[in-house]
Amino acid sequence: MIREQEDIIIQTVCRIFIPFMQIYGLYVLAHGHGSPGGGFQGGCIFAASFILMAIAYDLDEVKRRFAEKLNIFFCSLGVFIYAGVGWLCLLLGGNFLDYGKLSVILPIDPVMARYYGIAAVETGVQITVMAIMVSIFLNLVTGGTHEEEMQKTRV
Amino acid sequence: MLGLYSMMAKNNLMKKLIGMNIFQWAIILYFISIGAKRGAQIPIVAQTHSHGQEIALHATDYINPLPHVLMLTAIVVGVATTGIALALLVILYKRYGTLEEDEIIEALKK
Amino acid sequence: MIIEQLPALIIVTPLILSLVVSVAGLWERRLCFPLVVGALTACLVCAIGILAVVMRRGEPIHYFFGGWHPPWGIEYTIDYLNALVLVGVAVISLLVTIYAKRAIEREIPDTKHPQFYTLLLLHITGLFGITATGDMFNLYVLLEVASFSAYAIIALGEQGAAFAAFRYVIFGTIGACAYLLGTGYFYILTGSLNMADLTHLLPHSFYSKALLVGFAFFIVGIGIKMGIFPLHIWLPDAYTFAPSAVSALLAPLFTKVGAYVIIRIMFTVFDPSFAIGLYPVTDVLGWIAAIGILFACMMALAQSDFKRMLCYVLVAEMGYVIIGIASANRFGLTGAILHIINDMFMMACLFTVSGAIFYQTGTRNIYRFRSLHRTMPIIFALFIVGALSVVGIPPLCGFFSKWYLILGAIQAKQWGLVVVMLLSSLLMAILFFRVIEIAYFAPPTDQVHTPHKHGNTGTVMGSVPLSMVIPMILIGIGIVLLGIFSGVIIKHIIAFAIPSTL
Amino acid sequence: MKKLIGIVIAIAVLIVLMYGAEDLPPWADPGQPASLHVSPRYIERAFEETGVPNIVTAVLADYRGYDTLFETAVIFTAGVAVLMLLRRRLP
Repeated sequence: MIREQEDIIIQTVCRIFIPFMQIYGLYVLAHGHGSPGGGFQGGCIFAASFILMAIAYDLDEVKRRFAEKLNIFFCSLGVFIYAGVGWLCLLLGGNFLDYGKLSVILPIDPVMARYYGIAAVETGVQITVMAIMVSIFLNLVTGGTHEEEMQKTRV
Repeated sequence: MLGLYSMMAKNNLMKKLIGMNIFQWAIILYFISIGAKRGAQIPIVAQTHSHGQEIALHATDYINPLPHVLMLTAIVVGVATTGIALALLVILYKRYGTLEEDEIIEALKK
Repeated sequence: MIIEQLPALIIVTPLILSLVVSVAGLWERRLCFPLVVGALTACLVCAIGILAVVMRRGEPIHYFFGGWHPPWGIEYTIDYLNALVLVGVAVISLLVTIYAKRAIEREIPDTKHPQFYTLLLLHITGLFGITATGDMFNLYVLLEVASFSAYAIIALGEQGAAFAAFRYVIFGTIGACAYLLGTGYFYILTGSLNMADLTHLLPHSFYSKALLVGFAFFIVGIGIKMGIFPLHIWLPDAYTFAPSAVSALLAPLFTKVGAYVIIRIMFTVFDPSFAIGLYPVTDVLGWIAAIGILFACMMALAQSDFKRMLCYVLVAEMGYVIIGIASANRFGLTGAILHIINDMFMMACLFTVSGAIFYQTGTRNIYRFRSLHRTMPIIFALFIVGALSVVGIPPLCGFFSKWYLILGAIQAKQWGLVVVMLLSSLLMAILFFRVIEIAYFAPPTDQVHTPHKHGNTGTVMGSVPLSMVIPMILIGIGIVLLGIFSGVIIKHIIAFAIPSTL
Repeated sequence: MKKLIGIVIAIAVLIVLMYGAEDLPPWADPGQPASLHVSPRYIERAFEETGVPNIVTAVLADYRGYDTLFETAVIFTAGVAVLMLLRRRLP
């Protein structure tokens, strides 16, 4: 994180890597249905890309690309998507989280409605996990200030 | 057991936290071992294109998915615990400048 | 239709509102509090609705999440016992939250309010969930939701709170892991996680050693979470250093919900014959609880810090509940369930009083309470109500639950426990009369009587605002009413809450 | 002293675990109760009932979706907690 130690090679490699990591995170999410994977794993990979960015560049770079307010909003949004899908099912006359009832508004049969319901909630999980991981990381490494003041402790 | 021991006995709070994690992971491994079945494969249905002709699925062909599901949740819980504990440690370190338990207790008594 | 969905609504409403609060707090902090109160009011309505439905139908409500039937899906089973505890949790959490507003404004920095209220709501969500759920693993997850928010809001307190909270994290995690391990043993022996299903499956393996080990881990796990005697080490520290509103919320509710879980598992999931006939679990528990009560009373006598003293009283009260469970007959269990409800009110009353005194004078030292009753008469009147109720003076609710507990112990022929309970009541009387004496009869000294000049915290303390006093008065009235109507509650609710196997 | 207590408790728990392990079903036995009661239905019906070939995902997000909702809530709690404890000054 120290400015003098920044390395052109590391930065370039990371610049190439980070988009691939993010795509891979989305891939793991999308393929959670057919292979090992899912929201949590995908979210972690996605968050790792931001953490890599913070390590290779500096925190300002991350803050510039992923503002903190947005982060908090995403944290809530993910759980909200999950609970919201549950609510939707409830409003459509089923029990809470009864995705089969989504077929009432979607042009598909109940089994496929469950399929898409699972996809929706996994997306919610991914968003939350991603945002929370980034948030926890930023807070822990900076001790809450979100500023680069760690030079003193690193001898 | 190592984890439990270090949680009780270690003086350094960070080591206590590590012990706690060892303990948690031991339990997670225990759960996953419940799900094991001899001669079975991972719980992903192999023939995904079998909508037309129903291929009967036999429970003995696939390992038990339930412990895996439970442990996914437990792993997340473990991660969250570690996060909170680390946050508390950061606060403690900032306030007292140490992570040794007895030194903190000394500082508290003043 | 809405009635069918009540069990889901009571959990999901605070969950969703907590999300809304955390986002709303980003641009307008003052919105948070009304949202929280709104959510809790909705919960209270739901809880009362659930109780009414249960009482009208006379049978448990079953709610299947995702429409999957148990044991495949997760089921909520709400019978009289759950519904009663749900109502208790809802009432106390609403009142204490209203009380908490002003106390928090003083004790916690402004910028942290939105997150604080978010965690508060999540904690209450967890408590509701623990109470309502009918699935072992779901209980674990909800226990963790409740514990995490508890760790965090405890750590917000004064100096030393972070360390206390860290110890709480360590202990709480051991507890949760032990619970999880216990659940793992149940699962490996039966293949099911649903409580109702376990009831049918477990008797096949009652003689298995593994089941006994699982049960032991389970008791230890919940014991740590609820702070029964040998496992209570984290409790006094954590609750003493927590912000006063937080300890007023956690102390009455979290421990009681743990007690509820023990009742649920020991008498519903396990056949009583397991814990009584097959293994002497109840005897062991009873004696541990008895030692714990005496120990806690002694420790409480030794404290000069009011809140720490109350923490030890809390440990002793948990001992009473365990004794009720341990006598394992109808009287004892009636007493235990009644005591869970009563103790919510009594502890809420006492801890809010301690918070209010701290709010006004900035001290928690008992010896600085001299003649405080002149400056804060209502608060001390409430303190006396709470204290007498804990001691067990007849018109107040504490008496009735202790009465049933003693009856239960007599019926179980546990004379030692009876003696312990009587003795501890005496000790508690000494304990509280010491405080009452200082507050009412000790001559005032200048130094303490005018805390504005000598406030050792350096801040000017105002008098207790109305928004704190009114919930406290309501809690006090609740204590009296619970005492007067305890017969009605026992006859119409608790009599059906006790498992039929007893 | 503290180490002694730690060792004693650790050994006690170890003994208890060994005692309990005697009666556990054999490892990886397809006939153990854990594999017979609930999980066969997941394996046999999950695909046709949810259309998801990955049974773990199907159970995670559908059969036990409520658990997963609270799993997400747990991590949300942790995030908010860390934010509240450490963050000095919110935007």
